[in-house]
Amino acid sequence: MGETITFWVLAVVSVVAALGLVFSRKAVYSALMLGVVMLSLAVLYAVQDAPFLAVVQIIVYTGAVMMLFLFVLMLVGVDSSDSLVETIRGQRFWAVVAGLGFAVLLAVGIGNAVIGDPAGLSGAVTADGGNVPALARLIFTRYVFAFEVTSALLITAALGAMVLAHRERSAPKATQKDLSRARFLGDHPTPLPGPGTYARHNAIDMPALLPDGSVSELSVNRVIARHDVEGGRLPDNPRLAQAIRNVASGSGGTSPSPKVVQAVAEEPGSPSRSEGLGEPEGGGRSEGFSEPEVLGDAEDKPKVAQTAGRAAEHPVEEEGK
Amino acid sequence: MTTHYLVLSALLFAIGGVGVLVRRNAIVVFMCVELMLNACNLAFVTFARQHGNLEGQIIAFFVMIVAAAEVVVGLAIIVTIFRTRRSASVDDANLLKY
Amino acid sequence: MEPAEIVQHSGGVIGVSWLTIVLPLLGAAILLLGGRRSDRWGHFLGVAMSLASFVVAALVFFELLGLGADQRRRLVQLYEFLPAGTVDVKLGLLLDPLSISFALLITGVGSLIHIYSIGYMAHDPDRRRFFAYLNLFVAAMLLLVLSDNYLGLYIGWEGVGLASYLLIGFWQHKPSAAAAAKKAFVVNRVGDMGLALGIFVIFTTFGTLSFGPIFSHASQASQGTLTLIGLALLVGACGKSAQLPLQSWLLDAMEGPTPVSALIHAATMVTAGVYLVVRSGAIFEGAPTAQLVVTIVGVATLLAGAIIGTAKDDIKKALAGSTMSQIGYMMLAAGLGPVGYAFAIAHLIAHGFFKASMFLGAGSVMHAMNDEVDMRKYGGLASVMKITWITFGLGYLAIIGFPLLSGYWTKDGIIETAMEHNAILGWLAVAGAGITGFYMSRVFFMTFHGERRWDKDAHPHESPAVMTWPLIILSIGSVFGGAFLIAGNRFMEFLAPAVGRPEEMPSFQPFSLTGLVTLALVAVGVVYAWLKYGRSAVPAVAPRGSFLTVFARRDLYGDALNEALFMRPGQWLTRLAVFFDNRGVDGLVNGLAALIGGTSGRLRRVQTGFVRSYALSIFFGAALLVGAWFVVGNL
Amino acid sequence: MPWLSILMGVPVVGALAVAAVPKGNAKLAKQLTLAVSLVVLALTLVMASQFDPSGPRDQFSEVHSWIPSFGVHYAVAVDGIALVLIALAVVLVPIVVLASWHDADQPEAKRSVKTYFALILVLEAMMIGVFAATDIFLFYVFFEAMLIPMYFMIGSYGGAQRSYAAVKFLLYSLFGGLLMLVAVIALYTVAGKGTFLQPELIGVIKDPATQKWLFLGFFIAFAVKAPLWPFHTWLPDAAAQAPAGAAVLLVGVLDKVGTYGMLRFCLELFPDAAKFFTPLVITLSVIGIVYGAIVAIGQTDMKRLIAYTSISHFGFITMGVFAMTANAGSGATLYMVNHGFSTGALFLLAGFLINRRGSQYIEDYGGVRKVAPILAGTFLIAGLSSLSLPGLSTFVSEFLVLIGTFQRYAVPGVIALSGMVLAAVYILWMYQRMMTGPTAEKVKAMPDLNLREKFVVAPLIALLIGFGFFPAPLLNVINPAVEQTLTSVQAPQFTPAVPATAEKKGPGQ
Repeated sequence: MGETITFWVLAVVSVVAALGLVFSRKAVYSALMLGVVMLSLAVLYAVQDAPFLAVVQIIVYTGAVMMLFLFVLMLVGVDSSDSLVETIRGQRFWAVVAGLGFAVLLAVGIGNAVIGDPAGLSGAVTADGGNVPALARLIFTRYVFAFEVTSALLITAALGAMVLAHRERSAPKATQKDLSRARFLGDHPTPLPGPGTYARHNAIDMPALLPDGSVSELSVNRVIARHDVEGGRLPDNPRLAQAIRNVASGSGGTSPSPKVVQAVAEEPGSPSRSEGLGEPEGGGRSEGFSEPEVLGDAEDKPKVAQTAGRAAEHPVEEEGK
Repeated sequence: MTTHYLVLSALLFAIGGVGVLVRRNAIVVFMCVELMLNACNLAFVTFARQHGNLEGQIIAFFVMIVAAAEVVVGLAIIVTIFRTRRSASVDDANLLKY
Repeated sequence: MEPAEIVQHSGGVIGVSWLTIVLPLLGAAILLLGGRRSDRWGHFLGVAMSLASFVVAALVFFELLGLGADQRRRLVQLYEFLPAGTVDVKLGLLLDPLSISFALLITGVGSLIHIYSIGYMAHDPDRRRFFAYLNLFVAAMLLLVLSDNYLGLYIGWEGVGLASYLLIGFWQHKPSAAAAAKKAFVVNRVGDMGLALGIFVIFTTFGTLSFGPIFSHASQASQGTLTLIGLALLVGACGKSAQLPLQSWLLDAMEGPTPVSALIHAATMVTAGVYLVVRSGAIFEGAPTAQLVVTIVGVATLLAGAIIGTAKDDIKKALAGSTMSQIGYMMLAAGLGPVGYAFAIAHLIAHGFFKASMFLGAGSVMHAMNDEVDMRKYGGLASVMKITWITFGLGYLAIIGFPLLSGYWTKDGIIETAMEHNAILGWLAVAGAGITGFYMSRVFFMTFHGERRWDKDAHPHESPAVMTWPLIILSIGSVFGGAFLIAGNRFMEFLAPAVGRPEEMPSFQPFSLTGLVTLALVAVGVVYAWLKYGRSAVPAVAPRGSFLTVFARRDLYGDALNEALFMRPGQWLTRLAVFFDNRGVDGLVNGLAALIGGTSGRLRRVQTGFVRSYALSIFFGAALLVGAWFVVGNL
Repeated sequence: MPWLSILMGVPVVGALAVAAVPKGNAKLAKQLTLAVSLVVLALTLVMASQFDPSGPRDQFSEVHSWIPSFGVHYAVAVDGIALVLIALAVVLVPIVVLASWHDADQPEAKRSVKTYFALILVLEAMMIGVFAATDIFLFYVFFEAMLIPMYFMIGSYGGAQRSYAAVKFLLYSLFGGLLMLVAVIALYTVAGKGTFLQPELIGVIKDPATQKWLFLGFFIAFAVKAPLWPFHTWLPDAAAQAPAGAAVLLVGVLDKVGTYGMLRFCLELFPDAAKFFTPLVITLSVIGIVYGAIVAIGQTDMKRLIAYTSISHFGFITMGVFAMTANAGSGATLYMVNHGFSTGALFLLAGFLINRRGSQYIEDYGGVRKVAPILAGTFLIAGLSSLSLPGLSTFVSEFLVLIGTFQRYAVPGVIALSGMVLAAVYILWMYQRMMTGPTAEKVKAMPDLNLREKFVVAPLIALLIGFGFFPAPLLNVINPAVEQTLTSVQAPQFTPAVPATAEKKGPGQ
C-alpha cells in the first residue's frame, strides 16, 4: 500500500517534471526539472529493492551530472534560451505524433502483457547479506571485465573532455606591457567612466555624464541595464533611459559610437519613447534578451534573424528620425 | 505494480524523446537524453525485481557510468562548439549535409 | 564424254610444278623485304622469276603432252592446309589441259609484260615495288588456276584481287588511283561473297572442297542445289570478270600503269570468271537455269561493253570496254556447256594475246605522248611509230574478226555455237561483233590515222626495243593463235580430258550464213568508223552527242546507279548507325547513369544536416519496430 | 612440373621486382619487364612443346585445396583451347612492352613509368590464370581481378577522356561480373556437389529452367566482356582512350575471356540452355557483325574504328561458338588467336602513327605511304588481315566460322558474309584517307619505323602470314578440345547431303 502511494505520488511528480523539462523556456528551469525527475526516480529505485542504485542515482546523477549541466549552462550563458519559433517544417507536429505513438504503443503493449507478481529480490540478496554485497559480488566476479572496461571508459572520457575543452593558445600570452600598450593605442586609455553621477540614486545603473554633458554608455554594466529595461525601472530622463536601453540591447555596449550618443544628447525628449524601442515585436519579452550572436543564423532562421536584426537597427532608425 | 512502473518508464522515455526532437538548445537536448536513459534504468530496476535477479540492477549501474562518461564528453563538445560558433543550438551545427 | 579421272602424281617436272607458284612468290617476297637495296636489280629478278615460272609451266605442259590423253589430269599433293576434323583440305595442284593452258598464258604473256615494264616503268622510282606486285600477281593467279580445290582457288582469287588493288593504286599519290583501287577491291569483294557462298553450299552438300570428288558426285545433288551453287559462283565470276552488274570497277581500274591494264585487266585476271565457270562445268551442266543466266549475263555484258567502247575518248577506257565485251563472249560460250568451253578458253587465250598487244601498244603510244590518254589528242601516229602501228593494227584486225586472224576463228566459233543453242543469243552476239568492228576501228583510226591533233610539247617517238619486242611477239600470237587452236579442233581435243568432250565436235564452216552476216556487219562498222574518224576531222573536244552517246559515255549510268542504290543509302545508313550508336545504345547507357546520378543527387537532399530531423526518423523507426513487433507477436 | 603455376609466378615476381626498381631508373624497369616477359614466353613454348594434342583433354593439371569449407580449389590445367589463348597472351606481352617503351614517359602522365610496366606483368599473370583456371570460383576471381590493372592502365596512362573511359569499362565489366557471381554461387548451391571444379560440374544441372537462368548469368557477363552487341559501347571508349599497348591487351586478350568463357562454361555446363538461346545469340552476333562494320565505316577516329571492327569480329567469334559445329568451333577459337594478332598489329601501328602525328583523327593524315612506306605497308598488311584476306591467318578462322555456321544456320551465315564486303570498305577507305593521296603538310616530316618498332611489328606480321599458310599446328591443338566440348554439349553432327568422299568422316567424329 505504501509503495502504491509512493509510486503514484512520484509518478505524477516525475511526469510533470519531465514535461516541465521539455517545455520550460529557460534552460536552468529545465535542469532543475531534471533534478526533480532524478530524485523521484531515486526514491522509486529505493522502493524497488535497489537501495544502492538509489544512492548512486542521487550522488552521481543529481550530484555530479546535474552540477556539470549547470556549470556548462552558466558557461554558455544562462540567458541563452530557446527561440520558440520552430524552423524545421512539421518537426514539432511529427515529434509529438511520434512521441505519443511511441508512448501509447509501449503502454498498450505493456498493459496487454500478462505480468505476474514480482519475484522480489530477497532471495537473491540474502545469500550475500544485503543488496550492496550481492551487487558487489556480481560486479567483481561475473562482470569484472565490463567493470574494468568502464573504468577505462571513464578515464578516456575525462581525457577526452580535457582535450575537447582545451583551447589552444594561438598567440603568446599578453604581458602587462602588451596590455597597457593596447590600452593606450585603443579608444580608452583611461579606466571606463564610473556610473552613478547622481547622488539621489544608488546609481550603479545610472549612466555617467561626461564633462561635455553627454551621456556615457560605457559607464553602465550591460546586465544591470537589462534588468532595468526588463523591470521597467528606467529613469524619467529620456536621454538616460535611451542610453540604458542602448546598453541593454547591446548595440551600444562595449564600444558605443560617440555619434549616437551625441545625437541622443542633442535631441532630448525625442518621441521615440512611445514606440517602446528595444522591445522586439512578436517574439515575446524574453526574446528581446536573446543575444543576436547566439540566435543569429540569418540563413536558417529568417524570422529570428529579422527580429534580432530589427532590434539591432532601432537606434539607427531613431537617429534618422 | 510492475506494469505501472513500466508504463511510467515508457512515458518518461517518450517525453524525453519528444524533448530531444523539439528543443534546440544542445544542453536541454542533452538533458532529455539523460531523461530517456533514466527511464530505461527504471525499467531495468523494475525488471530486476520482477525476475528476482540482480543483473538488471547491474546493467542500470553500468548505464549510469556510461551516462556519466557520455555527459562529460558531450558537454565538452558543446562547450567547444559554443566557443567557435557562439551558439548552443543543435540546428546551427548542420555543416555535415548533402 | 565425261572428263578423265584425276590421277595422283609424283616425280617428274609435274612433281615440282609448285615451283611455278613459289618462284614468283619468292621474287615478290625478296623485292618487298629487300627495300631500296634491291632497287638496282629488282626488275631483273622479277623478270627472271616470271620467266622461270614460264619455263617450269612449259616443261609441265610437255610432260603432260607425253602422257596419254586420258592420263592428263594429274594431282600433286602439297601439304595439309586444314587438318582433318575441320574441313580437311589438303592443298594440292591439279595439272590438266585446262589449268596448264591458263598457266602458260599467265606466265607467257606475264613474262612479256614483265619485260615490257622494264622499259615502261624505267623512270619510276618505285619500279622495284611494281615488279614485286607483278610477281605477286603471277603467283596468286597461278594458285587460282592450278589449285585442286575451291579453297585454294579462293585464296588465289582474293590474292589476285589484292595484287590488282595494289597495282591499280600503284600511283597512290593520285587520289583517283587510290579511289579506283579501293573501288575495284570492294566490288570484287561483292563478287567474292558470291563465290564464298557457293563454296559454303558446295561444302554443305558434298562435305569436301576438292574438285575431283565434287565433280564426280555433282550429278547426285539436287538440281535446286546445283542451281544455287551455279548462281553463287556466277556472282563471283561477275565480280572478277567485270560482268554486269559488277562491271563498274574495270573502267576505273585503268588508273593503274598500262602494263597492269594489259596483264591483269585484259589478259589474265579478268578472265578468271570464265575459268571458274568452265572449271565448275560439272555443276553448271546439272543446272540449266544457272547456265541460261550465265549466257544472259554474257550477252548483256558483251553488248554493254561494246556500247561503252564506242563513246570513250580515253584510249585505255575504250579498250577496257572492249575487254568487258570480249569477256562477255567468253561467258556466253562458257554458259553453252562443253561445246562452248573450248571456244571460251580459245577466245580467252587469243584475247589474251591481241588485247595485251593492243594495251601495250596503247602504253607505247602514251609513253610517246607524255602519258596523254585522250585519243582526241592523237591522230596520225602511224608514221612516227611504225612498229606500234603494225602490232596494234594486227591486234585490231584480230579482235574485229578479220578473216583468218585469231578473233575470226574463236569469236566466230562462239557465235555459231550460240546461234545453234539459242537464236536470240546468237543474233545479239552478231550485233555485238558489228559494234566491235565500229569501236575498235574508231580507236585505231583516231589514234594512228587522220590529222595530227597533238599537244604542242608532244614529240612522239618509237618506244625502246625492250618494249617493242614484246609487242611483236604478242602480235604474232594474235595473228596465228586462233587458227592454231581452232583449226582441226585441236584445242577441243586437248581440253577434252579436263572439261569433257561434247557429244558432237563442231565442224568449222568457213562461209556459213552467220559468218557472212557477221563479216558484213563488221565491215559496215569499220567503214562507218573510217568515214567518221579516219577521213573527217575529229573535234579536239568531244561534242555533247546524242542521248545514246552520253549514255555510253557515262558507262550506261552504271556508276550513277551504284551511287544511287548503294553508296548514298550506305552513307546515310552509316551516319544513322553512328548516330544510333552514340545516342541510342550508348545514350541509353549514359542515360541510365545520368538517371542514377540525378536520383542520388535529389535523394541526398534528405540529408539536411539537422540532427533533429535525423532523430525524428530514428524515433519513427523505433516506433515502427515496436509496432511491428507487437503485430508479429500478436499473430 | 607445375608449369602453369610457374607461368603465373614468374610475371608476378617480375612485377614485384619491377616495382622495386628505384625511382628514376625507368630504363632498367623496362628492360626488366621485357626480360621477364620473354622468359615467360620461352617457358610457354617449352610447355606447349610438351603438350600432347591426342592425350587427355586437361593437361599440366594442378589441384590444391584453397577454401575447403566451400570446396574451392586452386585448380589449373590447359586444354587445346586454353593453350593457344595463353600462347596468344604471352606472345603479345613482350611485343606490347616493346611497343610501349615510351608510352608512359609522357610528362602529362603523372604516374610512374615502372608502375605501368609492373601492371603489364601483373596483367599477364592474370591472363594466364584466367585461361588456365578449371575451378569456376578461381576463374571468377581472375575474371574480376584482371579489371584492376587494366583500370589503372586506362585511367592513369590513357588519353584525354581516360577517366570516363576507365570508369565505363569498370562499371560495365563489374555489372557483368556481378551477374556471373550470382550464377556461380547458384550453380554451386544447385549442383550440391560441394565443389567448384568445372569438369565435375558438367552435366550436373538437369532442370531446364535452372539451366536457362544460370546460363544467362554467365552469358551476360561474357557478352559484356566479349563484347556482344548491344553491350559493346564501352569498348570504343576504352580502346580509344587506352594507350596503344593496353588497348592491344584489352581487345586482343582480355575480351577473349568472354568468348572463351562462352565456349568453356556456357556451352559445357548448360548445353540445353545454350541450345535454347542459340537463335538469340546468333541473331545478336549477326547484328554485331553488320552493325559493328557499318559503324566502323562512319568513324573519324582510327582507334575507335579499330575498336568497332573488333565488335564486328567478336560477332563472328560468338557466332562460331554457338553454331556448335566442329568447324565453327575450331574457327572461333582460331579466330580468337588471330584476331589478337591482327588487331594487335593494327592498334600498335595506330599507336605509332599517333605518337608521330599527335592525332588519332583520320582526317589529320594523308599520303603517309610516301614518307613512311614501311609503316604504311605494315599498316596495310594488318588492315588486310582485319578484312580476312586469304593468305593471312584471319582468313582461315573466318572461313571456318562461316562454313561451320553455314552448315546449320544458312541465313545468318549469308548475312554475316556481307561483313566481308563491309570490312573491305572500312579498312581500305581508312587506308585510302590516311596513306594515299597528296602528302599532308603535317605528315611530311614523319619518320618511318625505327628498329624497335620494326621488332614490334615483324613478329606479328610473320605470325599472320605464317599461320595464314600453315594453320595446321594451331588447328591440330584446337580441334580435339573443340570436339570434346561439342561432345559434352551433344551437338548434332553434320553430314553432307551428298557425301563425296568415301574415306572422309563427318566432322565431330
